[in-house]
Amino acid sequence: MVPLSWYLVFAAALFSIGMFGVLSRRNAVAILLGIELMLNAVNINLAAFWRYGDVRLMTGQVFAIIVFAVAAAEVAVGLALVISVYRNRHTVVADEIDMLKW
Amino acid sequence: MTTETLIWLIPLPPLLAFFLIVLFTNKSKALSHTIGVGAAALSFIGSMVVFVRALGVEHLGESPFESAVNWLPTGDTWFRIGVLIDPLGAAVLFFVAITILMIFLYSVGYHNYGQPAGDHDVKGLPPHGATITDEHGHKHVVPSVEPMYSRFFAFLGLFAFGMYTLVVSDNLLTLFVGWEIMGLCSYLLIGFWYGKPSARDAAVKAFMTTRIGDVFMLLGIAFLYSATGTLTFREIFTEETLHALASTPAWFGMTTSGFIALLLFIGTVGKSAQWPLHVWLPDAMEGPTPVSAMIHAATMVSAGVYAVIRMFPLLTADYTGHGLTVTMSIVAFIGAFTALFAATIAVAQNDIKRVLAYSTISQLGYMIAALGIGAYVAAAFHLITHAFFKALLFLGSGSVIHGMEHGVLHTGNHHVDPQDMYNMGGLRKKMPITFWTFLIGGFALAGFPLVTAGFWSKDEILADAFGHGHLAVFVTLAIAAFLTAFYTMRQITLTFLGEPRTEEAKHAQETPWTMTTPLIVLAFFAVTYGWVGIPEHFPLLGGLVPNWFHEFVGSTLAEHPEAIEFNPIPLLTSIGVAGGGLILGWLYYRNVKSVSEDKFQIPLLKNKYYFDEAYNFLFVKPAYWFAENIVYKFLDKGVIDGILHAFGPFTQGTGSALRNYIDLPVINRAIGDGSAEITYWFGGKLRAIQTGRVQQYLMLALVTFIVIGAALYFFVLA
Amino acid sequence: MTGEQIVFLVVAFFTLAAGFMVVTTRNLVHAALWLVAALFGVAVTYVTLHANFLAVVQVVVYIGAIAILFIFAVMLTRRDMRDQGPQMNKNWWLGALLAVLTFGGLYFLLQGWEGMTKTATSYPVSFDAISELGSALVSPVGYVLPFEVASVLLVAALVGAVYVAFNPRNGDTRK
Amino acid sequence: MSFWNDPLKVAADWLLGVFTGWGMPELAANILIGFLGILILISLLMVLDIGLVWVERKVVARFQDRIGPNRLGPFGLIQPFADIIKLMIKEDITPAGADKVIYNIAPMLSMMSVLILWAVVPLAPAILGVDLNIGVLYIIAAGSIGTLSIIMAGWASNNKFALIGAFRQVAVMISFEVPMLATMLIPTILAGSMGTAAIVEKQDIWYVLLAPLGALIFLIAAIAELGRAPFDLAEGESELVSGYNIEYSGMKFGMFYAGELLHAFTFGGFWAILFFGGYRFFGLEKVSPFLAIAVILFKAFIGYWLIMWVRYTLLRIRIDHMLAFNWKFLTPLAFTLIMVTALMNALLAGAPAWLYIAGMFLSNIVVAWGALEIARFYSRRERERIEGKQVVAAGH
Repeated sequence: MVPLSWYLVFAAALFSIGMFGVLSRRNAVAILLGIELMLNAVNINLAAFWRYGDVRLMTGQVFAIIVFAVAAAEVAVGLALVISVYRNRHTVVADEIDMLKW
Repeated sequence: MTTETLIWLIPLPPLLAFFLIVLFTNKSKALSHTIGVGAAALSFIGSMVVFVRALGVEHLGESPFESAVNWLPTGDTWFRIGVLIDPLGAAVLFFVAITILMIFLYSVGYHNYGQPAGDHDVKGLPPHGATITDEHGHKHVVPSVEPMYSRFFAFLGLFAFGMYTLVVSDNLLTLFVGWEIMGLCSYLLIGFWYGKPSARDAAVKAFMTTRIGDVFMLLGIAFLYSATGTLTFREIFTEETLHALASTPAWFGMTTSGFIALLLFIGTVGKSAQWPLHVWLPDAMEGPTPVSAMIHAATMVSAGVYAVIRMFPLLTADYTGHGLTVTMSIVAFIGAFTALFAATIAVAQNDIKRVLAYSTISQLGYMIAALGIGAYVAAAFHLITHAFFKALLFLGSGSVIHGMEHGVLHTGNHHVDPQDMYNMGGLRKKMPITFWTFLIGGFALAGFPLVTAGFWSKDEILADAFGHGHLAVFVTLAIAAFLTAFYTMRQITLTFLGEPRTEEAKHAQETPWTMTTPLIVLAFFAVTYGWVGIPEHFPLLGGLVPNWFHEFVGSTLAEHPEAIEFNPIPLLTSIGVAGGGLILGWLYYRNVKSVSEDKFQIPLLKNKYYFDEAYNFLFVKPAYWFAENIVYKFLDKGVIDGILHAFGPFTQGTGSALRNYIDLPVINRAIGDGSAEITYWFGGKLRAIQTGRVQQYLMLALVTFIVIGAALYFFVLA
Repeated sequence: MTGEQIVFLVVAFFTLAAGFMVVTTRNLVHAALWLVAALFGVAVTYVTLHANFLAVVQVVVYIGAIAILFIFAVMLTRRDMRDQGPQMNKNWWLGALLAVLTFGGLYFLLQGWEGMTKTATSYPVSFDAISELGSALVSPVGYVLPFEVASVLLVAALVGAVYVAFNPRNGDTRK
Repeated sequence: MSFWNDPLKVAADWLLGVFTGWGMPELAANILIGFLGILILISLLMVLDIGLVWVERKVVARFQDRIGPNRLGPFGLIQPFADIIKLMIKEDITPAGADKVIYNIAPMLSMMSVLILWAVVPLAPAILGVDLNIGVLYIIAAGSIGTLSIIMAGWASNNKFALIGAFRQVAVMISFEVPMLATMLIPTILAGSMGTAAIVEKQDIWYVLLAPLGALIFLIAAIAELGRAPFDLAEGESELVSGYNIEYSGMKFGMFYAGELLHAFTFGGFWAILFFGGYRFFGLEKVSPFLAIAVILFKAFIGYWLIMWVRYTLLRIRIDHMLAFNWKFLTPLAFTLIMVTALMNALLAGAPAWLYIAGMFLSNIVVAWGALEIARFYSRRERERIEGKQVVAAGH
């Protein structure tokens, strides 16, 4: 059998990879890609805890589904923002979108 | 629906109509009057249902319809308000409902609904007529619609609410609330045409004069509440309470009950325009002619009398049957005096409405006098019959004026006063319905024997006065009755009989159905209502119809008043003065062709005994002087302004000291600028980390998070 | 090492590799496609956890909608796709350090947790997870409120996305 | 237990005996047998696919008043094989500037997305790839892989026409997935399960009788999903010169083409499964699995033929009209229909069968009628807005 720790470590690794993407990529769309990876890592954890706890308690799956909904909403709004910014500033490089500096 | 619930609901439709019209339907005339008349009709139906149910209850006096709710917490107990319909209330509700509905209906026609808007009518002035061109190209001037039509119905609705509240309330406080609402409406309606200075003055005069009475009434209510701890009628009118009140002496040789009754009575003096507070009522005729006048004749001023009738047990609490008490003497005196006094003035007035106004004062005096001598049922009876025929007369006079205005518009001569009786004459052919109904009303007022309601009620008062031995009152009232018949016949003769004295009178026209219908309805009651109260021992007629009114209204009192013995002297007197007055009036004024031929134009009477002038000199002028010299020049300018002017330099000195020595150096320099400079310095140093790049922010946040997390873990958890 | 473990290791390795490609590939379309691969890996992980519904929804929502949306967005902003400059910002080493630190911290914390080595109980044979999930989502004693909140969130996001991305210059042709 | 009654089991047992006889462990043998089954199913499908090419060409010819392939073999039956040989020996071109890996993966994914659908097609009572209890969702999931393949093909070709075609196709597919999923939920509600096998098992009454409108919406959405006329905007020969597969040639194009045909046939099959009783036909399926397979293939062919009929009869619709039609008409209608169906299903639970059927059928008709009335009202208003109010000329 696969122990729970494998899933957790796997999810933590995926989360860290996604975080690296979020922190390091210049392209705003790529940053959103990283966020998706992080959300998936969370979902793996939720599903794993559901499976390794009492399978009759559906909390893990329910929360995973709500994370799906949140992810969909986040992507829709995020990409709309990226496109809107691109239309006005002709760039999607996160470093160049720095109008809010001092 | 239980009768009690229905009673609660009766006053509400007009109030609702008021708010609906004011808030929403002000723009639409048709909608406004539909709502107004509809509300009045709803209340009318409710009242009639209550009345009919009240008739069906035996011993209604002992177990009336009543219902009360807690209203104000007063320490451990509650002040309760509620509704009460006993026989008196039912009888009053009957005539109030009818007359109010009639007012509403009549107003539709009186304000020329359906006519075009005036050529140069403005809000606040009566309509001046509109020019229309017919299909032949001829121009006509026709009556124009009232510019503030909707507002009028709103006011009437509020008035009706006040009146119904007063009638159905079971305690003095809500009665007083209704009373004051009507006072406000009276003010608003007298000043309805606020563009006219005379109307403005009359409104203020009416409001101020009645306010005097109301203050005393409020005092009486307060005294009563402190003495008994309740304002509910049926709790006051218990044997013990009344006895306790009657046996406690107060000031001026009066008992507590008598003193309270006197205070409450002063309220009535103001509301019912009794001498010496009668001066506002004739001026109130400045309002829209028949309608507000009718409020000031049939319903609202009757409310004053109603209040006294209501408080009758209190008034007579210390009355043993032998010799009037001080309070009752005052009441009787004022009533009788007013009856005679107003009647004499009425003889010399030429304005058709003013004659009726003084006649109203006189008739109200009749009722007050009757109450003063303890004739409870007679007063109530006369109250109701008077309401019917006086409403009829006022509406009739409004109809006459309306017809005359038609003539004025026709000739275009606006200098002719359509209210002056010497400009009329011969109108019976032009306005037959108005004439016949006015004749019925006039005869009822004069007390034309046997057929009119006024005869029976007036006769009962006279019989009571004579029967109980109050001869002075009896004689005074008899003379007043003679004068009443005389000036009534004078009015009828001058207005309707003979030949038209002016061009305008020739072109007068009958008024529309909305105005004549109320006349006919009221004329019916002006004749028939008398028959419900024919004394049982009356020759021939007595016993034909049972004396229902006496039985029914009399049962309101705990002690059932006995019908007095029949005596031919008051009857003959009554017939004599009525007939004599009528015949003399006709004989004399038949031949009078103009004002100069009228021998009764005595300056003293013409000028109402100079009461206005006297009040002006005694109260108004001193008040102006006091306001100008004492309050304004001395108190306001000298004392208060002086203090204020002293404040200025003082404050300025203090202020500049504070500014120079505290504000500028300490607060401004050190605290204000100092904190800003410190913030600025820090900002300059710290802004380097505000790069505007989200990823750097996130990195910073994560670094902080990891550092703090690690520190917490190692130092706290481990 | 059992078959399940081998399958898991293969899938996990594949997923992590795909994830790594997502964050390092220069070409953004490739990155998005690698994301699809990684998401597939996650879907397979769900299957190994007996969460079939989640797996299929993962494919429908993530691959069918979100990944496609990403590819759209990349193509709509394609001027930067040809950007030949560096794909990483100047602080990428700090990001990498932080990622490693995070992973290390998480691993460290997980090591200290006693539930870590827990093994799964055998999956009940006749257990219908989907109808359980369905009733949990709409039952008043279950999660109907979070479910409704999520749907409201989705509607709000939909409206917001349309509003933000709406181009007023050539958008409304009805005028 | 004979081959006639349960062929899969008999074959599997025999193979297991053979393999273990060779000394294989049982687990490995089972896995091998599973792979063999998949291989056989796919091979059969491919053969069927070749047949479909012939069917399609013949049918379109008849619709267009032509004869169609008739030279090679009887009725031109050899023609598709000749086509395949031609495609296979054609030069395999990968355009310069194309993204080679993605360009080559795309046609495979396209074919794959169709083939994996057959995992949940119940061919006969016990003959089913895998009885997923979320079969209906699985269909959508497989469809999204098809979407992915198209956008990969369009983008990797490095061609503007291809990219535009892919964009259009993806927009359409994502949009029409919504009403499709919604109508798929109707059989789910009626059967109480998402599994395809369970839906067929429960279908004592064909669901087309209970949800005729649902069946219609599903068919429309399926045609859009397939990208066939009148919704073939991705190809649009006249505007986009074949759309996303413009750069493909040889067998790569052949895979797209075969995938499309098989996809259409597959959706004909799903239509039959969801609304026409699948393999059930008056008890025939109980006689023999082979008869059941024949029944479902027959039904699938009927659906396929209907799709072809629509394709070769109707004109292409403009993209904005099509998306507006989906979002403003089909999607709300589908959602309304779900709610009405669920409500009626709950209300009529326990009612006699005839009342149940009549109630469901009538509620569908009412919903359809109402939707058409609303659509007519808006279209009339739109027409008046554009053309001005038309005054009906009085007769002279």
